[in-house]
Amino acid sequence: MRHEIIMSGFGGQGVLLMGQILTYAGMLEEKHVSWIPSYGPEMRGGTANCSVIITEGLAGSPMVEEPTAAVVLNLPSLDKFEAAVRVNGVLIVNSSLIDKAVKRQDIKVYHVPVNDIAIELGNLKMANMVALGALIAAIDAVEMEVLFTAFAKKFASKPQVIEANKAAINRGYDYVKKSLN
Amino acid sequence: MRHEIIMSGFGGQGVLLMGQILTYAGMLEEKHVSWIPSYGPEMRGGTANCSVIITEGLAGSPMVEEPTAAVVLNLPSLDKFEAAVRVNGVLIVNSSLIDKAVKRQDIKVYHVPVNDIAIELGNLKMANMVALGALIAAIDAVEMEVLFTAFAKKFASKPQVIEANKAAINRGYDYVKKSLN
Amino acid sequence: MAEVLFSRPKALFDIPTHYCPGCHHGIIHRLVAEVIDELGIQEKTIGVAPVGCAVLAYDYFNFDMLEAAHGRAPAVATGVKRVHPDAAVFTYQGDGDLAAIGCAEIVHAAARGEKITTIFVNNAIYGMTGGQMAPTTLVGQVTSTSPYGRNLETAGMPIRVSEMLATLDGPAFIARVAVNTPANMNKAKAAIKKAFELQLSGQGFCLVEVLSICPTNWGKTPLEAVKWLEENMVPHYPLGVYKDVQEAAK
Amino acid sequence: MAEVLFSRPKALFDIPTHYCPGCHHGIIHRLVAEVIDELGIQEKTIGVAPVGCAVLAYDYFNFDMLEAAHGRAPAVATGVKRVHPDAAVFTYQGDGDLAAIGCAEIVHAAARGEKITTIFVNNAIYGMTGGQMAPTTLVGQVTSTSPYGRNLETAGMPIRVSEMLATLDGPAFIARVAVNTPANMNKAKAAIKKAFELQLSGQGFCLVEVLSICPTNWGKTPLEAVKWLEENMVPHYPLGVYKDVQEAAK
Amino acid sequence: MPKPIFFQERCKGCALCTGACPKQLLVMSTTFNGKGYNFSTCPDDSECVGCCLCARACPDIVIEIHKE
Amino acid sequence: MPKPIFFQERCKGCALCTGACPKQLLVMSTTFNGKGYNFSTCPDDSECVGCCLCARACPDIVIEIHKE
Amino acid sequence: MSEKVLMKGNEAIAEAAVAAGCRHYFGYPITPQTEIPEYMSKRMPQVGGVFLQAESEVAAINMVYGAAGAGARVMTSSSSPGISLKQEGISYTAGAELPCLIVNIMRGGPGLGGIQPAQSDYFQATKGGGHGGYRNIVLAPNSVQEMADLTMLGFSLADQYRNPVMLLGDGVIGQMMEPVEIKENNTRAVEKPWAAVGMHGRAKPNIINSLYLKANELEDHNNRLQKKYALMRGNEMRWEEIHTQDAELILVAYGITARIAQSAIDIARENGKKAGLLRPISLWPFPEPPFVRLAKTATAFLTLELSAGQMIEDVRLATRDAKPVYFYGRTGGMIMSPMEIYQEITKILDGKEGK
Amino acid sequence: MSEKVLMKGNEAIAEAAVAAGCRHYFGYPITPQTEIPEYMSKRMPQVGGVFLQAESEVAAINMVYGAAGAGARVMTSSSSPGISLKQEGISYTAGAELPCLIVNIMRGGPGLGGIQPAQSDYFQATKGGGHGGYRNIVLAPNSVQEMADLTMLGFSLADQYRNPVMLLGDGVIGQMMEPVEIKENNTRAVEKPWAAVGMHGRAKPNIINSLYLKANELEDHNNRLQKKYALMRGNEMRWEEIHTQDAELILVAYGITARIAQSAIDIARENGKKAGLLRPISLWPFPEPPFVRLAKTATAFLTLELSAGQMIEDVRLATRDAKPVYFYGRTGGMIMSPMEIYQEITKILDGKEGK
Ligand SMILES: Cc1ncc(C[n+]2csc(CCOP(=O)(O)OP(=O)(O)O)c2C)c(N)n1
Ligand SMILES: Cc1ncc(C[n+]2csc(CCOP(=O)(O)OP(=O)(O)O)c2C)c(N)n1
Ligand code: SF4
Ligand code: SF4
Ligand code: SF4
Ligand code: SF4
Ligand code: SF4
Ligand code: SF4
Ligand SMILES: [Mg+2]
Ligand SMILES: [Mg+2]
Repeated sequence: MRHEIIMSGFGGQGVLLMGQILTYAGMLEEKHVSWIPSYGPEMRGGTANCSVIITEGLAGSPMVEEPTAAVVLNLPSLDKFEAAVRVNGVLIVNSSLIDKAVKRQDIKVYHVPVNDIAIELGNLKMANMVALGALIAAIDAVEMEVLFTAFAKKFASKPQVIEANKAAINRGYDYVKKSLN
Repeated sequence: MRHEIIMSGFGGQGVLLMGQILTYAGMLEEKHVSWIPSYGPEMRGGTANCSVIITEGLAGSPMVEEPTAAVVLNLPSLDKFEAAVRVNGVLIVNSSLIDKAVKRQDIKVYHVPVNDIAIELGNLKMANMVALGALIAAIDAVEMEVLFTAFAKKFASKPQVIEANKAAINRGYDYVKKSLN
Repeated sequence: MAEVLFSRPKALFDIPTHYCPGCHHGIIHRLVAEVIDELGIQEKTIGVAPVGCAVLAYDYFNFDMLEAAHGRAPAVATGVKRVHPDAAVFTYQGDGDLAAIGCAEIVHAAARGEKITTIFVNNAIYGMTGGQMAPTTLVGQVTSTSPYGRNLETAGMPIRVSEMLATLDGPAFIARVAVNTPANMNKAKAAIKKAFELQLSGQGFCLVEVLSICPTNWGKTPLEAVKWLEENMVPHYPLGVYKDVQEAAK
Repeated sequence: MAEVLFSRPKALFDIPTHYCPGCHHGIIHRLVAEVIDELGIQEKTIGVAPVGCAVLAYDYFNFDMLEAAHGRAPAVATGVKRVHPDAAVFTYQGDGDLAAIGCAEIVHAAARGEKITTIFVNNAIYGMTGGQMAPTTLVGQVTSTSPYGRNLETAGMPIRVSEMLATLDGPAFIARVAVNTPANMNKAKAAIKKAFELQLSGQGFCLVEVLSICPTNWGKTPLEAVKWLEENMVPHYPLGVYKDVQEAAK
Repeated sequence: MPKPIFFQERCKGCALCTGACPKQLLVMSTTFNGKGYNFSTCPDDSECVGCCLCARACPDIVIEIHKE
Repeated sequence: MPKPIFFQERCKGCALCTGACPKQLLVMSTTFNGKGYNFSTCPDDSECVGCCLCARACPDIVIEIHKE
Repeated sequence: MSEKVLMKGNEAIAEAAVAAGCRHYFGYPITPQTEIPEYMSKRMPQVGGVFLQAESEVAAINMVYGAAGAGARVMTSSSSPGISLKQEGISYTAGAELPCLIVNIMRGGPGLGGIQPAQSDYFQATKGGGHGGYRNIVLAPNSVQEMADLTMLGFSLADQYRNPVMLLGDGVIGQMMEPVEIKENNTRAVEKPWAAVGMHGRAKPNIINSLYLKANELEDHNNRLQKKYALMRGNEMRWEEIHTQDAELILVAYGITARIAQSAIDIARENGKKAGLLRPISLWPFPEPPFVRLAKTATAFLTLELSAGQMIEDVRLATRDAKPVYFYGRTGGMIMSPMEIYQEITKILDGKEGK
Repeated sequence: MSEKVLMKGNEAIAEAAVAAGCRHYFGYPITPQTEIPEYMSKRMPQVGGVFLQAESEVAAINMVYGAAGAGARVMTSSSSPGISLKQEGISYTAGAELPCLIVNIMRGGPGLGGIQPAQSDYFQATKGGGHGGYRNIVLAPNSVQEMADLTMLGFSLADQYRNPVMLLGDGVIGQMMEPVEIKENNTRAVEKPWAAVGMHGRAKPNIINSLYLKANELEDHNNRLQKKYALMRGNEMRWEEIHTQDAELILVAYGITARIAQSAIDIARENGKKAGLLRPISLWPFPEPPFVRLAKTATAFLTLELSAGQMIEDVRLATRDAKPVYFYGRTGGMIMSPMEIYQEITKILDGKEGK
């Protein structure tokens, strides 16, 4: 399966990092991966997003136009990417900040209150990891264990943050898995 | 006849002006004319020279490689251009400054003490005009009257210098014509 | 009916800006616009925008503008002013734009006594490109290209532009101001006003350096940033008038 | 055997220069070479030639040199010095080269406190290209691009480079000298020596501005030119030391 | 009575105005505006003296000061 | 006795040296050197004090000062 | 002003610009074009215009940008290294669609090179030495008269298309004197309602700009530019042909090289060799039609340049490589003589030269 | 350092440069390449190298000139407008034959343009945006791995030929992250006896210079340069071919466009359409041999660029116009999708498109 994922949110919500960790995990699984951010002044105060590709086949173009999955952490992101998601694709919606209804019927939508979960876990900054866990639950792009390894490698210099974030990833994962039942 | 003339001397000897006046005269006679200077740092303290073309035919290239006539006002100029003059061509040598013998046998050489003549006329600066007169005597490229007109036009703003220079041109002309007898 | 004690100046369009929360660029824009309103010169003002965070200034100001190449606003403004000697021509430039790449252009516009006004926004950093070191970055200040803090040995001391330009004969007015307090804002506005007035009366080149915050790239909240400006920038960049031909004439 | 009281310094090749009769470039070359001889640093000197009449300096100096693009000698020298921190690196630049096109490069080399020495030959004109106006041309001075005399209104006042750069923190030594009299020549040489010494002891950027004549483009004999320099240039460009960290430290 | 009028959707939540009010009347909201920012509010404008300092401190011209 | 030694072919005839000699010993030639310049000469060097000022004034290092 | 006068090519440019109503000149001295700023420094004050010696070529082109954006007819001039410095500014001027005249009187390179004539900036001028894929009209005079005439034409085309126009000369034509008639101003007067002149009652500000942060808007802008360039290609190809009709060998040369080639063709014809000259006058747009036509009748082409070979690529593209295209070039300020060219002609026509 | 890491293309360039022994970086920030100076500002102090943020791109390239002339392995990087500003300096560096690496991570233009990816500086890079007719080797990576590998290669080639090498990337490859292995330094160590390092006992000074005032000497210098360029043409052409052997249509693309083209070819092959990819890796020297060969077997070429069409000229020249060469391009930061390309392929192979 070729995963083409877009992650999008406010500048400070950590979507770029979230994408990088997923990409890192894909690399550890020896898949072909790429990550590319949107860049430029629109980042300033506006939205930030990145595209991640994880595939066993040809690397090809790193650009994602019709994502197989999208994570939208705020309203402008939903507005921007809802229509783009591929038929039968996945959309993770941050229901803590977005109360607008999703119109698409031909995709799988998961409403996850990632901010609330993160605050519950004691740190709003981990909302992105909650969302990442939720995404993995929905698309199984990488193994959870590998994801943790990726996170740990990325934060090798800050081991103290690892456990909490692992918990956040797990909480997001569980939230979606539960809703799948 | 296509006249291809080189005039050469020290920076301050006025060879560029001399060439311009000849070119101007050619223009007044409705011939095709061009004038082109050597330029660059070698002018500084070194030699200056210019190439003049006067022709009834095609203007063509303004560059002169094998002059039909050359005027050399100092020794480096003689060294530089003696060999270039076309067979049967004309060489005017400023004998006031050059006592080296000319080696070429296949060209017409006129030794004219242009500095001395100019000093005699009261102004060393007119040496170039003496040389110009000498050249015209040797090659008949333009009418003397037209040459005077050209000079007068060029110095329209300084009418007081015209007569003296006319005299200088005439002296150079006569000097060569006399030697032709 | 309600009397309006404070509202947007005419010379600024009523649209949101792209500036980060708290960024002083917005305040400085407003002060310029207020001065243009008060002088009644909107119709004959021609602005030159820089490359920097204020690159879109032409979207906000309601008068004719040109977008200059990075650092070249003074040259562009010179071209404009020589065509329209009666226009009020000004450049709006950041510290990277003016003091780094555009150093020659500002020095020479000042030296020529070019009759233009320059609003020089010194925020000690390259805002637009994401927080690199500027010629005005303070020693020890961490930026994305001085990750260990600006190093005196390898990068030298920050340039004091106003002091440097004040040694030239061309400038009519040079002042350094800040917009961190109401009192300073008043002084800033007065300086900007003078910098336009002296241009229009043909006295020469006028520059107002405005110390400004970049909360985003300083990694601070706007209120923290204002404090940092007061405690760190003002000591190195003393506020004041560095040149004033009018005062000198008195 | 004859004792030789005065002869050519080792650091200068024994060949004729292309400079015009009387041009001070020749004297300034010699002073630089004498200083290099006296400091015994010929082997570790790397010079940077400008674009200007001194463009061929590398033909005359007997040590390694680079020919820089017009105005960029300070940037080139910076590149060299950062590779060879122990070398004696200097630029030799004219007023067009340094004060016009190379304005940003000299200001920033100075501001960075780049450990190089700059010999700045101010002859108030573009010599090499045949006598155009320089940033240092005096008001009223006739040149081939100021045929009616430099116009204060349109071209501004000449820039005093030493004064301007002295406002920066990076320079260790800045002096303006002339070579018009034996006494001034001594001072000039002393300044050049100091400008090398302070570079070598790592104090920072050092610049010596040498007022110089251009008889050819000034349209004067060398002796007239020297007089013109004394009567016209020196008053606008006062000789003296503008910065000296050593003195300041005392 | 003078009072501040907020163009709430323009507010970027920088809080510069709160620091500027001599009467300390301004408070940041805990909810977000459409842009996602906490916005400035004046829960009780009865003590407003119409000094306009809040408005002048605002980089985004969010505040107008009106006087009835 | 000190005396100036001229490298005559290098002289450009600028006359700066003539102005520099405190004893006014130097005189420009009326003839030309190979480059076409009048060159500097010291017709009588007996009064030369070996101050080297002429040599230092010369942009072209035409003059050496020797002392027997 | 319609009498012939003897002028340097550089002076002819300057005087023609004055005649064309150009009242703003910004430049920086550099050999071999310094006569242009020098002339302008004399003339502009006489006609109430502005001569400004900028602190650098970079400043000069940006002053041009400002003055053009403010609605003036404006020019700058330089030579090779100085033109390199202007590349960013030229790209901005093209991007903001500002009319102006940029003169390059080429000298030898690369680097500081020398100051003698060359034609080695052809690529830079015609392909865009600056970034971003813009186009300038490039005109190549081959006489002092054309220096004047193409200057006037240049101002007209610049205004007509709102585009920079480059006059690409060489040191020879810049420095040489020939009789020239400075014609009366024959340029069109063009309204510039887009210029930044102050609003003066206009409802909306005029903005001079080349920034389009949104990719789709920048693409739209580029598409508009490309449409304009297609229009120029359709309308503004210019060339001259001499003895091409029966020619076996077509010499291709511009500027001074074309003059020399003409002399060489004279020699060739005298010797019974059928050579002709196709002289591109507009180097961009490159005049393709005559190449297409002559590729049918001629047996070969010989491109002559004072460079190591640049225009030859356009010759090959224009002829679609239908016939062999030979090359002869000199560099560094060396100039070929008619005889040298004649020898090349002989080699080719006598079949001694492989392609 | 031989484990794979996830890096941005820009970072891979920087880290590969460090691995290659580059200890001098001079640059100026500009999107989308600012990660390079930022990375260098962190790394250089760690390895005892020099990171210097210059006052401008002009200063940066001249610092490179100085450091290269002084014998260092040195680099600079910028993006389109900044590279335009470096043109004079690049010409000097080429003229003085100084080895250095110049990185251009292209963005949309002309003028200020935008900051999104583009490939519209192809002409500037390959034909010489500067004056005087020099040549740089131009390498075009299409992955983060190649960003690293071609950086190392670039330093080797620069030293080997004493010539500037340009790494020409685009915003996508600069900004994207992929796994990359920074190889151990595989560059050759080259003696630089010509460098200006101080004489230290050497008998004659070393002079770094591009000035030759005498035309014949400048021509000699140019002839030497041209000989060197011919050598590079002979030795340094690089390209990659994918599915070209049986291909009817040859897609020609470099950099990110080649990646997208590869995806399009996958789609085409799935749909039974025989498309292949010829990817030039060295843009100069342009790899002519495969074009000559494939012009015999394929029926047409399709050039794909993020520009209005620049490399297409080299494709036509390399194929000698033997087969139709089609073009598809996007500009201004817009990026074509594999589907868009596939549609072009279809149009051509189904014969719906005139050339
Ligand atoms: C020639 C060129 N070089 C570099 C850039 C990239 N650039 C854009 S803005 C900027 C610096 C902006 O900093 P500053 O002038 O201080 O303005 P601020 O954003 O801080 O207001 C730079 C380097 C560019 N656009 N053009
Ligand atoms: C980029 C560039 N612009 C212009 C020139 C032409 N040029 C050569 S020297 C010079 C000025 C020299 O004047 P200055 O620096 O004062 O030195 P001087 O000759 O007076 O000693 C100029 C403008 C050039 N070579 N390169
Ligand atoms: S980056 Fe800094 S200067 Fe730019 S808008 Fe944001 S706060 Fe203001
Ligand atoms: S032109 Fe002037 S500066 Fe140049 S060598 Fe001659 S006198 Fe000296
Ligand atoms: S106007 Fe003055 S008192 Fe009223 S809210 Fe604003 S700052 Fe406070
Ligand atoms: S200053 Fe303006 S933008 Fe900032 S919080 Fe107050 S009202 Fe909002
Ligand atoms: S050494 Fe002194 S005294 Fe002797 S000639 Fe020279 S200047 Fe005169
Ligand atoms: S100073 Fe030197 S060059 Fe000048 S006249 Fe005297 S000896 Fe000759
Ligand atoms: Mg800034
Ligand atoms: Mg000078």
